[in-house]
Amino acid sequence: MPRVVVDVMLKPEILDPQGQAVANALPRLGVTDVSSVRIGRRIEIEFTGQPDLDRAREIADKLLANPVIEDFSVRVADAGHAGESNP
Amino acid sequence: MPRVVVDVMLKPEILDPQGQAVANALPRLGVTDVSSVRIGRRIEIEFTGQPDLDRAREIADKLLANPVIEDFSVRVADAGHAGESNP
Amino acid sequence: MTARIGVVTFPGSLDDRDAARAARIAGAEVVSLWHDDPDLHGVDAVVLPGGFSYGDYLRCGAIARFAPVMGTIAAGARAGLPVLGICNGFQILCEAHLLPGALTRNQHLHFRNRDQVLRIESAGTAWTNAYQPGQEILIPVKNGEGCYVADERTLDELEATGRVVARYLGGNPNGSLRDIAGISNEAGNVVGLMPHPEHAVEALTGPSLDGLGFFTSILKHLAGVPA
Amino acid sequence: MIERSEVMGQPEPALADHPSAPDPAPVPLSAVDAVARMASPESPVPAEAVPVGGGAAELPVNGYPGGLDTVSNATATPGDLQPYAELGLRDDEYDRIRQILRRRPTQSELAMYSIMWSEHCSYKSSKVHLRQFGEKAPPSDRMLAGIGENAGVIQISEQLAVTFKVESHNHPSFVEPHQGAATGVGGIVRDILAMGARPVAVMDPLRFGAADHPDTARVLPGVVAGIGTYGNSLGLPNIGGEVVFDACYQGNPLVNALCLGVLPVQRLQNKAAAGPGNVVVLLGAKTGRDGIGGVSVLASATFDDGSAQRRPSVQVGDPFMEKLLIEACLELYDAQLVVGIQDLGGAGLTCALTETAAAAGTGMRVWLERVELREASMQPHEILASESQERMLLIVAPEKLDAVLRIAEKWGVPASAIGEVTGAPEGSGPGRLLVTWQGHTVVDVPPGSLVDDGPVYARPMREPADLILLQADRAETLPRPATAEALRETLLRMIASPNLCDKTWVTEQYDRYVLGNTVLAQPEDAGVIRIDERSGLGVAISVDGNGRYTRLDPYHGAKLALAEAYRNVAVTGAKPVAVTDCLNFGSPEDPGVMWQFAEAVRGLADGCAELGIPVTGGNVSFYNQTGAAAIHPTPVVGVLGVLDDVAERVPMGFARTTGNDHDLIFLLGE
Ligand SMILES: Nc1ncnc2c1ncn2[C@@H]1O[C@H](COP(=O)(O)OP(=O)(O)O)[C@@H](O)[C@H]1O
Repeated sequence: MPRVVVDVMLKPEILDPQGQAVANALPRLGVTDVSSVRIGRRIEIEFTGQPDLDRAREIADKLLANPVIEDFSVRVADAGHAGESNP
Repeated sequence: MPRVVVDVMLKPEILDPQGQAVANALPRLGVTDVSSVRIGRRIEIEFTGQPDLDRAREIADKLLANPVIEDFSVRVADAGHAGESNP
Repeated sequence: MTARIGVVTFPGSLDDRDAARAARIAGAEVVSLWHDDPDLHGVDAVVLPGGFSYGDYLRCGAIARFAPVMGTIAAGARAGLPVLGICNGFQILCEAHLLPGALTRNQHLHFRNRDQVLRIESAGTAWTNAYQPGQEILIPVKNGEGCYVADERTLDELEATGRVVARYLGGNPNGSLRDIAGISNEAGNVVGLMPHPEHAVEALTGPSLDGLGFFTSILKHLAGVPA
Repeated sequence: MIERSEVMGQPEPALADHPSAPDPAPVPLSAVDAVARMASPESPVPAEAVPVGGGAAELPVNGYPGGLDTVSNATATPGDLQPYAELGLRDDEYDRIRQILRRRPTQSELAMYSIMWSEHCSYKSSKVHLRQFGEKAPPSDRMLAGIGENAGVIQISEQLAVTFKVESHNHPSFVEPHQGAATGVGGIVRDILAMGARPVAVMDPLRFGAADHPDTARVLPGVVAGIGTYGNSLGLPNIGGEVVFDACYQGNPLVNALCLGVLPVQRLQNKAAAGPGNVVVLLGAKTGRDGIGGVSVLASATFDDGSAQRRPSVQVGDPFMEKLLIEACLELYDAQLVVGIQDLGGAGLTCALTETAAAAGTGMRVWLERVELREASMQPHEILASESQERMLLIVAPEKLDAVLRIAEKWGVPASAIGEVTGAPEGSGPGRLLVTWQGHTVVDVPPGSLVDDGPVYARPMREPADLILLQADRAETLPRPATAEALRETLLRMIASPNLCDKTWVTEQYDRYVLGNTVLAQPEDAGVIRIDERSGLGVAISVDGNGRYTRLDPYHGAKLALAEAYRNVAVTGAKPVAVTDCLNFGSPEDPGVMWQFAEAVRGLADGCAELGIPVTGGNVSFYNQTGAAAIHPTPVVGVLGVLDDVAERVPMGFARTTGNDHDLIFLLGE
């Protein structure tokens, strides 16, 4: 299925308390070599027809990201990536 | 900077109220060719040394994703990707 | 003639009845406005109430901004229609770019409900003229994403032009920059406020009666403006 | 062609326990274990290794196993093995089903019986004891609906009534604290909504393991955030609850949720699917594969590989949809468009269809393909068992259907007519529930057989052997602080104990102000809600329970919980009028637990008789145990009282006075 992925991240200068909370919890798991964690949104859009990057960019700009605090990037999904589960 | 990206998405059979709300709002923006929207988290982990995928996988499993309802995937960031902003 | 205040109900609005009650106690006639109806039914002022419009999914207020009623309200606001956004209403006003900045996740990551002391920093707006500048009031705050952020330049400009309407005192409940609890647009007709004045209008159910001033202010303001 | 790959192809790790999963419920070993089991990379069987009932592509729809099992197929293949034991049914229970149907059940029917005859739905171990609530209850002319309804309804003035009930969501909250607790709130809210009431407040009695145990750090914040998010998003003030820590709840936290609703007396709804010809409407969220963990065993070709295919029983809540559902239902009631209504809870459509039909003695014809699905590949038994949240079943007169669909659309709530109420076959006896799937009959049962004719057990009971020892260790024998210094130490230790410390960290995460009628809330002993703004009429509610007292003496422990809640309500100035309860216990198959249960019920029923107030509804939660170790028996009791004018309420603190006019302090009682 044609799918576009929009990644939305807080701008670097905006504080990310959630990412910070994760980063602060890491030493308790014995992880000491992480310098920063940032948490954003990954949005998968499925189109009925061809995946439309321009359309997706427009949706992202108007709705999915708030330009005051967030940056976004848009790309066509790597085939099969989204369904991929881990482990 | 060495950076690992963890994508966390709800398992396909789990309800995604967020994605649904966004999908329902799209016609208001004049977008009618989207069949589904799923919203997950994108987490960027910066390591002080080499990006460590196994380490990242462990962090994801223990802290970032709830394996009962979510799947995750882990990969090294495309160089320059994360900082890329898109107006 | 009694002032007519419209209270908008979006799907997921929660404090709409409370806002209506407060406006009524202040002496206004209340008109219910519906998200899907662009007609403002001739109201003199609008309250965007608290709640979780559209579930607050994606970002608070992000979807509500596109409701048909918001088109009319945005146009009206730019032409001087008084609009008060409380909590979710404040978030919607920011998303609609009627106010600068954004409201983000509380820094401690929790929803927080407490009785909060505020200082009214600007008594010059349509919604705060019944207060004394510098007056301290006690009203409830309750939000999960009430942390006000904007870039330094915007913050400086808000301060310099007297557009910081209210500030948290005695502890910042969400991490808002410069303890900002509420701001206004340049003209002072549009005000966004995180705490909830509509929950402090009756001795029996609120921590004080201090919230009533926002609603009496708008009546004063409207009385002073020839129709 | 039915696409089956989603059912079969994706092996799921074994599920942990769930109240509506087949009983005897397997109890998760420990926090880490349960979660680890679900996440374990080793456990899933590779997709190719799972037999899919032959090549799925060529399989005829009525192929079996693995394909669609129809009534005619079941009749033609009486000897087919069925996984009834995996679904929690005993041999004799399975035989009863075959007698009732005079054939073996279809897959769908088997799923339905296993759910409806489970402990959770049938109350098969508790029924014989719960009868006392009715038998010993004092007559009450205020009670408009009682035990057996979705929630008890109490009239509080000429025009107004209130309804309230407490329920558990313990097991899901352990597996997925946030969503488990959130959907617990969602479930009790729909019970209240189904009575015709607008939900107006919630409360949350909670029990966790030791405060300093690492798993408590996972469970507690998740549960509190889940309750907060769901309740706050619905606009329901949280007016009280409990937070109790005790190591006995380590593997079994208790998440109970209470909801209060208000209705004009004439808006009272009931669940009977009356009137043949009326339309059956499913309103609310689309149906997905939520919480079908147990019955997914039916999708397996050979039953022993079933566990590999089980799906997690976790449901994700959508409070926004629930809020819309509330507003849509209230508008439907006020426009008098509804004949009957039932919420969809633990047993999904299965429960709603059979209970509504059984309540009216009618039959029902349901076209299952008309149910709106989240995943097109769902099988009939999955649709019938799905526990997708935020759904209600409506019975509607055909000429009102359009108006109903219009209101649903106004609120943006999906609605579809999925069936029709039918009469009795030859005008005599109850009707039958007939369910088809794309033209094939998959269910043909007497609805009452699932609802009322389930098994009932008088389980063996025995006083726990260690009770005498426990009781012998009396408080009087404990050392007492003798000096001022020792007294000071004791006091400081008590103040610092998690069970006595300030609960603001929890209660701050709950909205107490929304709706503008909260007169008293945390940290008061009882919550008080104004019901009528003009007259000041209101109600007070308190929920209380003490597992340690009940462990020492279940009869008096239950009475004490009742007495505490009663006192907490009375001291606000309210007159207590009704009781709801949530009985949290270990396994009923353990005679010691069963004895505790019986004693606690007897105590609560006696206490209610003595105080002159009835139990109007509640919930039983069994199998709260880790291995052989049960939690302390924990009956949680809610008491509701009426205040003619909430302005007269008495708050807890000493009143601030000016000048020398100080209040006097009295101690009442012995
Ligand atoms: N889980 C909870 N949800 C809401 N309110 C709670 C919860 N736990 C405790 N409370 C409230 O906090 C207050 C203090 O609780 P607690 O210390 O248990 O008091 P008490 O011992 O008097 O029952 C009470 O008003 C109680 O209702």
